[in-house]
Amino acid sequence: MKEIVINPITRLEGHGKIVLVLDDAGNCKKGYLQVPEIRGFEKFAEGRHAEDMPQITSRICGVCPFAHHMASTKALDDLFKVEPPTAAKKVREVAYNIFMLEDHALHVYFLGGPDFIVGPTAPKAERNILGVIAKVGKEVGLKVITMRKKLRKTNEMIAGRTIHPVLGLPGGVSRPISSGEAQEIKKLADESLDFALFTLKTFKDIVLSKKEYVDLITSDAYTHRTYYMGLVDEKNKVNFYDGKIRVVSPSGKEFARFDVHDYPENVSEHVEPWTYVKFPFLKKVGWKGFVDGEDSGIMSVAPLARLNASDGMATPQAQEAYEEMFKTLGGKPVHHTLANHWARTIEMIYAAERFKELANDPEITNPNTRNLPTAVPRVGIGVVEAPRGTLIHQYETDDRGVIKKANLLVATQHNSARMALSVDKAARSLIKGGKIDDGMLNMVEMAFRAYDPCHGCGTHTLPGSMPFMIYVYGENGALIETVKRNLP
Amino acid sequence: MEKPKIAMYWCASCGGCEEATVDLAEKILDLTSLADIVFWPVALDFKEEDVEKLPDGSITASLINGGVRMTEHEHMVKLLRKKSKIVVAYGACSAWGGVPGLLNLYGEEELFSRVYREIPTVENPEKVTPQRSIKVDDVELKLPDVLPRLLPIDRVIEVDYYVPGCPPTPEVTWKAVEALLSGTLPPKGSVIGASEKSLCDECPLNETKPDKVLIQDLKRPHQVIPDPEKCLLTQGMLCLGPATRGGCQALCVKARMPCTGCFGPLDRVTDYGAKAASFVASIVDFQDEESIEKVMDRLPDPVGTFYRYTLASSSLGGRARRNKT
Amino acid sequence: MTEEPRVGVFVCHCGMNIASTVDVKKVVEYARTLPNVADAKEYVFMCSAPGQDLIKEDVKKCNLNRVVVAACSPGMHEATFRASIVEAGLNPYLLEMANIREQCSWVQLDKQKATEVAKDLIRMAVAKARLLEPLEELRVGVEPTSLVLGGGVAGLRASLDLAERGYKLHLVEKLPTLGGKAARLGKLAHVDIRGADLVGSLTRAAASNSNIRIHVNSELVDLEGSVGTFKAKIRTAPRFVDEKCTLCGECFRVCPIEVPNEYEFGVSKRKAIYLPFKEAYPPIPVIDPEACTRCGECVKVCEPGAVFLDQKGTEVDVAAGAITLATGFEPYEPPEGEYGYKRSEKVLTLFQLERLLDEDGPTGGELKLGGSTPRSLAFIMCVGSLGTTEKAHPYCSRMCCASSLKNMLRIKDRYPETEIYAIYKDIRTYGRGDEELYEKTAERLVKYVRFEESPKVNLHSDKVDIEVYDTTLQEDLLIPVDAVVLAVGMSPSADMDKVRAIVKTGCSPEGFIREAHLKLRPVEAPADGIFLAGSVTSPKNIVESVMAGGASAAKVATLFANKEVRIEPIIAEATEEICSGCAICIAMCPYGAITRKEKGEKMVAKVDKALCKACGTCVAACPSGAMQQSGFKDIQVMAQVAALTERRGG
Amino acid sequence: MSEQFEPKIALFACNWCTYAAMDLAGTSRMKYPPNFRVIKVMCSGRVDPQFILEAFRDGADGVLVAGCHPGDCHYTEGNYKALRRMALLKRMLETLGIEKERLRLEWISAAEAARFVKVAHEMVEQIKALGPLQLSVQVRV
Repeated sequence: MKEIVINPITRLEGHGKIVLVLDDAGNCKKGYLQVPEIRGFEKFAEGRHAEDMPQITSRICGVCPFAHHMASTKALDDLFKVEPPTAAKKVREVAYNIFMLEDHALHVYFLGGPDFIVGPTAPKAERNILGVIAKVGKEVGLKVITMRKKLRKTNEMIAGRTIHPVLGLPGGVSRPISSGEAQEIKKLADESLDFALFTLKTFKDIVLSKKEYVDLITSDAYTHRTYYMGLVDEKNKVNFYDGKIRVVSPSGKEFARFDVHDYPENVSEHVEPWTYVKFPFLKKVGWKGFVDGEDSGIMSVAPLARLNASDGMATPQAQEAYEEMFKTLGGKPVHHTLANHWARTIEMIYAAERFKELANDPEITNPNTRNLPTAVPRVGIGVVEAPRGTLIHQYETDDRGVIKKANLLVATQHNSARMALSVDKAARSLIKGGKIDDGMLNMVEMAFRAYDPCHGCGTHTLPGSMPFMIYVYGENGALIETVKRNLP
Repeated sequence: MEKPKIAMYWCASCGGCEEATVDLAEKILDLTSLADIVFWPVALDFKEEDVEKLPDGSITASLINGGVRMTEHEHMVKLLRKKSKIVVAYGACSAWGGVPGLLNLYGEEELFSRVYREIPTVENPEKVTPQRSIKVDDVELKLPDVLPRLLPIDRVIEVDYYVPGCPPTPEVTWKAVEALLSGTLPPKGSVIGASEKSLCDECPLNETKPDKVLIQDLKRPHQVIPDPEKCLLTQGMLCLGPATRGGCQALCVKARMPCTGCFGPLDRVTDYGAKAASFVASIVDFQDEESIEKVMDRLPDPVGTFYRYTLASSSLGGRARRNKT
Repeated sequence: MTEEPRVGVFVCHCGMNIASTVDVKKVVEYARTLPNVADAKEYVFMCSAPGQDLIKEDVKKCNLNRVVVAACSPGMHEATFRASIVEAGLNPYLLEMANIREQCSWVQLDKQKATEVAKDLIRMAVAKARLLEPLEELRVGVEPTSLVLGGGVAGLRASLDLAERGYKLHLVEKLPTLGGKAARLGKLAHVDIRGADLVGSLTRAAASNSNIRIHVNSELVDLEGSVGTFKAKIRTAPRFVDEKCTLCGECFRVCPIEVPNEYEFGVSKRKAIYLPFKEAYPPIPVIDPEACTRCGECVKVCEPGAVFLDQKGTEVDVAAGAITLATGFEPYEPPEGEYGYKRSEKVLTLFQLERLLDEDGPTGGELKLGGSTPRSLAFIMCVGSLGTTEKAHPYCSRMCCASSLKNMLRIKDRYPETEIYAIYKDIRTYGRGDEELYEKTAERLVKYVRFEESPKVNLHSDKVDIEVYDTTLQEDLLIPVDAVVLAVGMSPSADMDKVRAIVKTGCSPEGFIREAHLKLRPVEAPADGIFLAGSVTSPKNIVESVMAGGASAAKVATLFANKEVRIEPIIAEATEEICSGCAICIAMCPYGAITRKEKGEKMVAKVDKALCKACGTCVAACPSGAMQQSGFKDIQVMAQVAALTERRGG
Repeated sequence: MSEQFEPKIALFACNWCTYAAMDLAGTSRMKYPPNFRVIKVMCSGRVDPQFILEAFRDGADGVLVAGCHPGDCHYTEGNYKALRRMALLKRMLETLGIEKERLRLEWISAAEAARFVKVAHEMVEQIKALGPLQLSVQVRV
């Protein structure tokens, strides 16, 4: 028996380390995705001022700080029992949709996208943003870079900073948007929508036009029948900022629809001794190990899951794209992990359209953006849809608003079980007869890069493919061979 | 002539510092034209051994972000030190431990029992916790060791320069890069890219201060709607700008939120939290113990407030740990 | 500081004083092992001539650039050893002392432990000495001219005592006349002269002294600089009448305007053009600009043409080395209705009574209230003092008891039949001769009623009833009298805060000016060059005010005699390259020594070297470390701390 | 160590009061425990909380800050600033795991030699009861 360790040394403290176990025939019999990192935010949150949590928890991730900032801020509204003024809610949602758009764009063009846009078989050196530029043209490439820069600058204007924002306070936001700023925002909103639509078009032209890609997307290696979870509005349309949590079964039936306050009755976390990450699952179905299907509580979140868990998009052009996707991929729910890329571009359109609606809403310049809390704090729960899925913050405090206990259900974590499945399945279906080649390994890697996992963003690599170092060990644990993947 | 070689490496960080460098946007291309980036985990890849192979001191400058949390970090920064002429602590975490340094207030055991047992949603009847090494169907799976305390990198290796911020702004980053490439550098141990003065110097509200800055009350951000035209500190908000290095151009204050100190202390300050606490206590305008204590009661978590980013680099480094004697 | 420190350690036996409990040999050997220590020596008496020579020679021989002397307390011999290293060519501030006698050998018994303490203290001293820097002593020349604010007894005494020592001074009085409150009292206790006459002797002397320049009708409006080099701006309001005036009195006659006469505490009226009182100095009438309607009648009748209705005020800048504050007090003004005050002419204050009993007063000394002389009178004491009412001050006003007793006796002399009640909380006749007054009143059958709960005064058309619980008889009394005298105390003068703001000095909890030290420096303000006379610091009677005036003059003279002020250079300074002008330090300074000055378009803190007293409070508060105190810089103290143990100090 | 624990206590003494009081204790040949290491400052208002944490880091088992009685400060109000800073620092020390008894603020006038001796005995006893601090701290390499 052999053991293969794939160590994505893009970050030594882990964020995904793969161990493949081969039987004597050299077929992969098990693949493990390990997360060997823990930073303990839940612990050191204790003793801190509750109102500081939006800024403290944003430090969990510098790529999606807005997600934690916003979930935390909403938890504070709930904790201090204070309703923000409508203007404040809209300001938050503007910033949040700008963020979703910009973060998705990062993934589509810089991270996951290159696999398709440049092509999985293309030379590694090209499988990055530069490759993308080469493929789609320089002006397009610059368009992407400048678009992203504009979006981030705008969020800096609204939220003080774009990495680790300071906007959120219980009962509102720290500053209103001036009418001057609103003008710029309007302009940007129009550009953003064009950009999002352009992105979908590019994705279609380059990916969906090629049969082999579509086959790849729909291939069994990348398919799991799991539950899907996401936030929906009262019409069961996708919403990033607020709503009820909806869960649909592998067969697409509504399994649960609950307020975030009821999450403890619906979600539990399973612990494995070989990884620091916990595995959330549907409490009412139960933990049945790393298997999919109706009887396994394993669920999935993030773009595809959100689309599966909803009845559509709240904006017209996103809705159109939504219908097209499900039509093409054979109806709801879609179980193909790689369809996340497509779903992501659809969500970009929604984010842009929603952004535009809000940008044209005169309310966003209303100077009244704060209500001061008066209630004695006790417990507060907040939820948002992070780019990488449903994100929940819960705080319990003393009368002075000092955190006694904190619980954070991080988006990527909700996917961790399904990701483990994906890696295991991909490895088992791809690695046979002890033959390991680079292409296979990229396939294995694609299996979980599609989730855009963010265990501290370990897989965000510009080259668009994660460099691997592979060690093949013999039964006795002796190193037999090492394979390097795209090292200079 | 040969281009200078630059390496960038991340320890226990959130990725914000990487995003910050990505936010250099088109400037990244300028950078690549000025220097060879020989090592940048988000961009390129090296395995430890490949770094080993480099001749000692062959890297012009290594920019390291994130604190030292796991054994691998310790090993890696030592290696980079050996291979680099200049080591730069980039960002709050590597300079002073940053926000994750707050875990130094707790022990590892407290952490594990909270995360894997106490949290109500955890369903863990067998009280399983992650193991350094465990056999799963006769394969040994290993997890890296967590150090008892998170350390700023200068507690593990010698650091030549510091770039402050959580994260450093693109402007600060670029200034620092220029300084490194120009070769005209301040004395070892200096901060580069940021200001020599505290934030007030560049804060638009500094001139609104009265002659005497005194406060009768401390207000937490959610307890007050500040007048945006007046210095936040003089309105009783705990703005740490006076104790914090400038360079960010007062981003938070412009968003009407007090400075929380992410640019850290100035050159002559050895313990940021103690210094910040000192100036705040000094301006509490009461002389009798009772009134003073009343004001202090308004701030239940002074440690988390004054040491938000610098606990790991403070005199005590965290909750006092006694030598086993 | 580029040169490598070479520290010499000199350990003193002090005969057996140190050597008997500290193993000096061991200590010296240990000192030699410390970093940067070039040489260590011991001697039986370091402070003796040979001991000092030992140091001087060693400084030269081993070219030492820092010296640590481990001996007695710096209080004893720091100056001595500083002098000797200066002779050896070193800056005096390159000396650090380790106090191993008072704080070690004399307080320890166990020789081994004492030796350990000595070693530690020396290690710490060496650690600090390494980082010592040469400092230059600051000297500021003193302008031998003084500025005295306030022309009452205290101010006059201060001025005369200084002028008689040959120093020039400006005497500034806010009112149009010198004399203050004392000039408006009737016959004084113990001495058989009127207040006006008492003060008159002082004003005449001041007026005829060429060293004194008198500015009446004038105020200090701006002050710059510090001890030795003040620049003061004095504004003089127009008087509208000049010295051509012959005091014929025609103008008073024709002036149609009448207002209450403040110089008589409102018991009489005066015209808009008036002479404050007979003995007023200067003896020139003045026009009250608020009251005057500019009708011009006075101009018409003025033969010598001394009246000028369009006269303007003037401003003059004067240089002064010292300032004496003698701005006095205000009588406590009871709120309307308190004890019936202002509700009836039968209720008057002690000061008003003084005017009525003064032969030169409005009634020529006749005690007449609304035409009739009261047959019975009640003095309510401690009005506005001892917290007797809500508005009352917590303190005792010191002069009201004696003054009331004096007046009771005057009334008894003049109207022996008058029935007098003294309703008091406490009688404090501490002054010389005052106790006799008290006994005399008893002999003259003044009835004493003691209260805790302040009495109630009920006004009736014909009489006044006083309800009071007598704590001696332990019963409620109802005392019907014809009139009530309120023995009001002293309040800080009305424009006290204005003056304090200009001279930048702190106030006591009672609102008077705070002394540098309550007991040891009672006539000096915390800020150098500011001196205090009379009731600016607390209620005082005439004797005490005069004493304070003289004392302050002595202090000013001492300052002037030295010709310059030496400033210990261990003062604070802000490094402009680091200071962000955050202003935290400014409120820390009790001396107003720190200001924010614009440097370019940026602000930085600036310390006035002459004002800084070297407490270092601003340094500990300075959030950026820009502010540092010479001789006690952060790095210097930190080095001393780090050397607590050998862990890092070794 | 076999011998009985002798705590080391850093004493920040105001030049005008406590330092003088200690000299007086000396000239009056009073006796007190050998545990104090004096660092003279001109005023308790000069004592920067940084000094105190540094002292604990560098091996002090306790820190005593001593200044003039309220109202008697040689510099009128430096001691009040010390009072404010110590009040806040004490709270921080508790979170940082250092017993608050290890930091003590006392008002001791120049005349109160006996009072100093009393405080000295008290504090040494308290700290002996608490035992050594002996922090393990990483310093910059």
